[in-house]
Amino acid sequence: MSKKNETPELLVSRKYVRQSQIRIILHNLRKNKGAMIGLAIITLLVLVSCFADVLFDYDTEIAGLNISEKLIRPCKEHLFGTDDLGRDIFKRVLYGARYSLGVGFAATMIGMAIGVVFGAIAGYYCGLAEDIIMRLNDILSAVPSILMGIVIVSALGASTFNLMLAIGITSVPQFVRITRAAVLSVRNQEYVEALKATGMSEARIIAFHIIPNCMSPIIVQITLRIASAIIATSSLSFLGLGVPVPAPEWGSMLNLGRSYVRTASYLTIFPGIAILITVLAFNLLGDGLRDALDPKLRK
Amino acid sequence: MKKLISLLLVLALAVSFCFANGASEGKAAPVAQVEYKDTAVIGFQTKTSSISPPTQTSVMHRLFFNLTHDTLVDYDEETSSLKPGLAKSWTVSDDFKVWTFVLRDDVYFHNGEKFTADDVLFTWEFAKDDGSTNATVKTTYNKIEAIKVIDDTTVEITLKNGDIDFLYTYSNESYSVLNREAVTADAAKGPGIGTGPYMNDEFVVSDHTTLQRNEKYWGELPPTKTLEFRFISDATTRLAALEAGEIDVCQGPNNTEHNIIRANDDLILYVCPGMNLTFLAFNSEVPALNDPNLRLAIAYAINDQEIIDGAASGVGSVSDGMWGFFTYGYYDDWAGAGLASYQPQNIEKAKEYLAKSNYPNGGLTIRMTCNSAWTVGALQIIQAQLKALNITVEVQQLDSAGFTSMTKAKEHEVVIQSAALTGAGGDMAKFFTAGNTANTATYNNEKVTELFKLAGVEKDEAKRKDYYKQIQLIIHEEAPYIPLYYAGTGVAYSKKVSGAVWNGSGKFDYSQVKVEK
Amino acid sequence: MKKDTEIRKDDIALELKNLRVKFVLERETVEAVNGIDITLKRGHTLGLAGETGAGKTTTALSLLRLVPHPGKVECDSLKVDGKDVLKMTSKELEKFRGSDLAMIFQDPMTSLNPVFTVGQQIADTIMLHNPTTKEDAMKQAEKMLELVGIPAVRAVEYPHQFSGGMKQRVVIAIALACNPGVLIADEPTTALDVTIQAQVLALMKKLRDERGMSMIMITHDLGIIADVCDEVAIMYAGRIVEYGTLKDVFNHTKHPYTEGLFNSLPNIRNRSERLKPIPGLMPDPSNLPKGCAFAPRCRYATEACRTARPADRMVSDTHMVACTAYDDPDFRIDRPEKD
Amino acid sequence: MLRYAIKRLLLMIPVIIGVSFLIFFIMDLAPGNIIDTKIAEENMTDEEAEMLREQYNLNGSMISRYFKYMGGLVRGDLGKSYITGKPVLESYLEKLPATIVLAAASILVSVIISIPLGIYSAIKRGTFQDNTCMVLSFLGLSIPNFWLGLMLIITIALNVKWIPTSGFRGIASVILPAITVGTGLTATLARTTRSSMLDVLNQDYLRTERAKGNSEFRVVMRYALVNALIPIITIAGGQFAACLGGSVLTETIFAWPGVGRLIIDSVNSRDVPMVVGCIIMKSFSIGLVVLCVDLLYAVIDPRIKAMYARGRRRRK
Repeated sequence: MSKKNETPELLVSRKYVRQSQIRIILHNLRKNKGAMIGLAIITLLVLVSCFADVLFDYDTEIAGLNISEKLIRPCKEHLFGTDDLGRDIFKRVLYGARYSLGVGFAATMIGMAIGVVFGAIAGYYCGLAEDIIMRLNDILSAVPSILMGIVIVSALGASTFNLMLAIGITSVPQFVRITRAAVLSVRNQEYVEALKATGMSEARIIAFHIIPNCMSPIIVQITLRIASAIIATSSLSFLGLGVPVPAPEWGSMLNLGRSYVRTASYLTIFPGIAILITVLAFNLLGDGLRDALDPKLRK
Repeated sequence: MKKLISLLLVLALAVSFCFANGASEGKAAPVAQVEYKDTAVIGFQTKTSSISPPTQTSVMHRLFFNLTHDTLVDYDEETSSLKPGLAKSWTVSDDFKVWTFVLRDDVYFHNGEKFTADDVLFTWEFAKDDGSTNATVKTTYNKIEAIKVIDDTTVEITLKNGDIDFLYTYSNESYSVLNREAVTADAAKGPGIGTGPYMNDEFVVSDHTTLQRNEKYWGELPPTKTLEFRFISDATTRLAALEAGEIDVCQGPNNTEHNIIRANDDLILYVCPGMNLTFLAFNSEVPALNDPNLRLAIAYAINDQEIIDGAASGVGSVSDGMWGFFTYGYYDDWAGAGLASYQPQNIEKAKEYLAKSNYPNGGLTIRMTCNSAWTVGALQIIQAQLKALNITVEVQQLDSAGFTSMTKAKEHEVVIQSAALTGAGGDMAKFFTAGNTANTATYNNEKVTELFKLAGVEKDEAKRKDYYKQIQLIIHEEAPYIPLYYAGTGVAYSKKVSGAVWNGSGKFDYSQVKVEK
Repeated sequence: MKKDTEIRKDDIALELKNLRVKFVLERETVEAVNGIDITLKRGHTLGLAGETGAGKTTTALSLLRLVPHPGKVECDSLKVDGKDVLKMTSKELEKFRGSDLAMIFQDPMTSLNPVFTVGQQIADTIMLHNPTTKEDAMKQAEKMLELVGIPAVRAVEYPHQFSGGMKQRVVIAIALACNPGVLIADEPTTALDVTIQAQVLALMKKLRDERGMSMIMITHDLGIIADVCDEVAIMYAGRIVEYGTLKDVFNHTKHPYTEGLFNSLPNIRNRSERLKPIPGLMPDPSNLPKGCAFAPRCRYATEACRTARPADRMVSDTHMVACTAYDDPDFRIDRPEKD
Repeated sequence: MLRYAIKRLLLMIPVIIGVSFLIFFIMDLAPGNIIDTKIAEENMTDEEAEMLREQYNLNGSMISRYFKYMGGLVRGDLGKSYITGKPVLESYLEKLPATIVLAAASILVSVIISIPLGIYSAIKRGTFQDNTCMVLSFLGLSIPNFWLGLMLIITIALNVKWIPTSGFRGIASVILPAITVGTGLTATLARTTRSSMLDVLNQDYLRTERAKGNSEFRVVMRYALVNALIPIITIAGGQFAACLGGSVLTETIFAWPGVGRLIIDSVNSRDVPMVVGCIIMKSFSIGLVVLCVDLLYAVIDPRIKAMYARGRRRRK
C-alpha cells in the first residue's frame, strides 16, 4: 500500500472528513487500554471530589480531632489508620482529592494558558519578539518557586486559589519553551505557507492550525506538570504556604507525616499512593490522547 | 590537608599504643585500660553563621563560643552562681557602678599572644562600632561608660548606671574576650581566636565546624583532640547517622522517634525539661482581645497536656505561669493568693469568665498565627478545644520574617511563640514592658514597669523576690499571655560517649567529652 | 572483486513462487500481493511495471523480508542464488541482505541517514559484510563514490549537502558496495527530474553490465522498461497479468490492461492523437472484485471474466498472459502486433 | 560557531540584569526584612531596631537600594551576606562543588534509567511492556523526594557500612542523593526518549540501514538513537541546568551542602544580597549549561552545524 496520494473517491465532502476525524480520535482513544484506565480513575476522582461533602461531614470526620485515637495503625475501622491528631486518614485522602486534583489541574491550566500563548507568539514571530519573550522567560524561571509562593501568598493572602496561582506561574517557563519548540518545527512546514497564501489572518493560523498541531508535546507537558504541581504543594505547605491547615490536601498530609516516616510510615504512604494513582491516571490519559491525536502514528 | 595530618597523628598514636601494650606483654595484663578516640563527632540542628562571639547570642553559637573563648566571669548553671573565669577575683563599688577585676597572668590566646587587660578594652571598643550587628550585645556594651587598663592584670569597668545583675549578663559567652593583634591582622578569622580549650579549625556555614584541642590551655586539658560538629538539619537523618555510627551525639532527635532510640541498646536518650516556653500572646491593641475576662476564659478552656501529647508526642511539661520555673523570683502558689491556676482545664470556670466578657456566648472568630510547622499542630488542637466556648479559630502560618514583621507592625490578633527563658529575673521585663519586640502582647502596665525598675536596683533578696511576686500576680490576673508548655529538649548519644554535660537550655558543654574506641 | 563463479546465461539468479502479502488491520485486511511468481535469470533485468498501489514496492520488500508490521507474508518458495531465503535465521538474513540481494529506494531525500557522512554510510556496509580496517573500508567507499560519479573528496560531506540526483547515486553506491548478485531498484528515478533520471539510468546500466548483475527494475514508466529491461512483468492489483520478453509484451501485447497502458502514453510522432486513458480506478485492495480484478474497467470483459479468476496462460514459451478472454482462441485486442 | 556562542553570552547580560531587578523587587515585596529575622532570634528594643536599620542601610526606596547594589554588581562585587558577613561569591563557590557533583550524578542516574526505558517502550509501542515502562518511569516523579530519600537512608545507609547516611564525604556519599533526585527526573526523560524514538523509527533511512544487513539492535541503538538524541539532550541538559539550581528537599534530607538550601535559607532569613547574588550565579551557570547543550546539537546534527556556520539560525 504505497504512500502516494489518495485516489480521488476518498475526498468526499469536507464535513464528513472533519466529523470522522473526531470519531477516529475517540476510536483510537477507546482502543488504547491505558487511556481508558486513566479516564476511569480520573472520573472516579472527580466524582469523589464533588460528592465528598455528602460522604463525609467536614467538621467531625475530616477536621475534627480526637487525640485519644492518635496514630492507630491501619485496621478495620480506620482503613489507612489515623494521623498524629487522631483523624482518619482514609476519609482525609478521599476528601483531599478535591484539593489536590483542583490545585494540580488548575495550576497547570494557569501555567498552560499563559505559557502556550507566549510560546506560540515567540515561536511564530521569530526575531525580536522571540528574543524578548525568551529572555523574559529565562528571567522568570530564575525565581525559585518557594520565593514565588511566599510573595504571592503573603501579598494576596493564603487561599487555595493563591496557591494555584503560585504553582501555575512557576510552571509557565516550561510551557513557553515547549510550545515555542513545537511551533518552530510546525511553522516551517509547507502547509503553513499555503495557509498564508490563502490570506488567512496570522492569529487564525496560529490558533486553528499551528497550536492544534503542537498539541502532543503540550499534552505531555500538561500531564507532567499536574504531577509536579501536586508534589509542589507539599514543599510549599511545609512553609505554611499550602492550602490552609485543617484541609486534607495530599501534599500537606505528606508534609505533616514527614517526621513519622520511621515510626508511622502509613501517614505518608497512603497520600503518596493517592498522588501516584492520580499522576498515573493523568499521564495514561495524556499518553493515549497524544498518540490518538498524532496522525503519523495512526498507521 | 588537615584531615591527613590528624589521620597520621592518630595512626602514630595507635601504633605507639600497641607497642606499649606489646612491650608490657610479659608483665601482668594492665587494668582494662579504656582507649578513647581522638575525634568526637556531634550532629546538631540549628544553623550557626559566625565564629565571632560579639555577633551572635543564640544557644548553639554560645555552645561553640564556650569551647573556643573565655569570659572574665563564668556562670555555673547547677548552682546558678558566678565563678572565676579569666578574672581571678573582682570587687564592686557600693552603687554597683565600678567593677574592678584581677586577671590571670598565665593565659595565652590560640595565636600565642599573651592575654592582658588591653584585650578586654579592645573587645569592648571592637564590638561597640562595626564589630557586631547584634543588638543585645551592642546594648550591653553601650551600658559600659569606660574601661580603664590599670596594669596587665587589672582592669576597671565603669557602668553608666548601677546594675546588680551586670556580672550575670557579662558572664554570657557572647562577651568573651578577643585578641587585639589577631582581629587587627585578619578581621574575618581574628575574632575566632580565643583562649578557650578548643581552637577554631574549619568552619563551613550550614555544613560542619571542626575544633582542635588547645594544647597550651590554662584550665583542665580536654581529653579529645578533635571535635567535629556536623550540621544535619533533618532529625530523622541525624538519628540515622547516629545509628550508623557516623556521629557519636545526635542533638534534638524527633520526639516521634524517641522509642526507636530507647529500643536501641547502643544508644542512650537523655530528655531534659526544656527552658523554651511555648505561649499564646494576645495583641491588646485589638479591641475584642483587650478584655481580661475573655483571655482568662480561653486560658481555662485550654488543656495543655492534650497539646503536649498531640503536638509534641508527649515530650514536654505543662507550664502554669508566664515566668521561668528556674528564673529568679518564680512564684506559683496561686491558691495562696486567692487566684486559680490555669491548669488543669476547667470548662465551668472558663464559661464563668466568658459570661463576664464582652462576648458572653462566644461567637467571635480569632486569627491565631504561628511561624513554624511544629506549632501548627498545637494551634489545631487549641482550635478544637475552643469550640467548647463557641470561639472559632482561624489558623494562619507565616514564615519567620513575615511573622515578625506582622507582630512588629501590631497587625496580629493572637500569636503562638516559644521563647528561651533565662535565670535572670530582669530578663522577663522584655515581655511586659513597652518598646520591646518580644512584647507581642503590646502589654503596658505602669505598675509592672515600675516594679521591674525597682527590682533592677534592689539589693535586698527578699524585697526583690517580693517585687517579682507582685508582677506575676498582676500578670496572672490580666493574662496578656497564656503559657502552654515547656518543650522538652532531647539528646541521643552512643553509650561510648562520656564527659559531656547536658542541660535544659541546649547549651551543652562538650569540653570534657570523650568517646571509647 | 567479482565472485569467481563464471556468468552462466541460463543460471537462475532469483526464483519466487506464489508470493501473497496481506496487511491485517482491525477493521479490514488489505491484500497487497495475491500470488506472484518471478524467475530472474542471471545477468538479466526484469521490469516490474504497474500503477500506484499494484503492490510493486511490497513485492520488493518481501524479497528482502522487510515487510513492515502488520504485513503477513506467505510464499511457496524464494531462492536467491540457490539460497532459500525463507528458511534463513535473522543472523543469516543479516549476512544475506546487502551482499547477495541489495535494494535501491525510491525517495533519495529520506533514504540517507542525515547524521552520518556519506563515506561512513558506505564504509559501514562494507565493514558489515567483509570486515577490514576502517581506513581500508573508507578507501573502498571512496572508490565506490568515484564509480557512481561523485568526487571521492566529498566522502566526508553529509547527505544534506547533496542534490537529489547525487543522493540517489550515493544510495546506489551503498547498494553496490558489497557487490550483490541481485539488485532491486524501487522506482529509483521517479523522484528525480528527467535529465538526472537519464544519467542515473545510464550509470545503473553501466554498472550492471560491468558486474553482470541481475536486476529487478520497479517502475510505472514504460519508457524506462524499454530502455533498461530484458523481460517485463505487468502488475495489476497484486497479480502479474502479463509476463514476457520486451518484444513479447511491447510488440505482441496480449492483456487488455497492458494495451490500456500503451494507449495512455503520448506518442511523440503523432502529436494530434487523443490519449485514451483507462476508465475507472484501481480497485480497493481491501475488497477486491471476484474474478479478474481488471474486469470492471476492461472493454472486452465478459461474464466469465467477472466470475472466475483468470489462469496464467503461456501464449509462447516466453510470453504469459492471465486473461480468461483468451479461452476463445481467436480473441484479439485492438492493438496491432508488430514484430 | 564561536560567533553564535559569543552572541548567546552577550544575550545573557540583559537576562542577569533582569533577574537581579526581579529578585530584588520580589524580595522587597516579601513581608519582613533582615531586621525581622534578627528580631525573631532575640528581643530588640525599638531604638536598637532603628540602629540596625542604619547599619544595614535599609532606609531609602527600593530603587535607590537597587542602584547601590547594581553599582557593586557592575564591579563584580556581589556584596556581603547580612547574616554571616562573608562575601556572597565566596559562600556560593563554597557550595558549588557539591551541587555540581550531585547534579552530574543525578543526570547520570536519570539517563541510565530513562534512555533504555524510553527506547524499549518505543520499540514495543502500545503493548503491555510500553505501559509498564511508562508506569515505572512515573514512579520516580510521583514519589515525593523526601520520602524516597529517608527510605533510602533507613534501608540502605543503615545496613551498608561504606555508604554514609548524609553529608558530602567522598564519592559513596553521592549515591543515595543522586538516586533520589535522578529517579524524579526519569519520567520526563523517558517520555521524551520514547516520543523522539517513535518519530525516528518511522523514517525511511532506517529501512535503508536494515536493507544493508544491519541487525535490528544496531539499527535501533546506533542509527536511530543518534538521530533521536537532539530532543533527549535538550531535556537532559535542561534537567542538569535545573539541578544546578540545587534541589532543596534532597539537600535538606541528606545534609548536602548545596546551593539550593543556601538560597532557600537566605530567602527565609531575608538575606537579600545572598539571595540576589546566588540567583544571579545560578542563572549564569544555567545559561552556560543551556549554551553548551545548544552547541552540542551541532556536534550531533550536521544540519544544525551548517546553520551556525552561516552565523544565524536560518528561518523562513
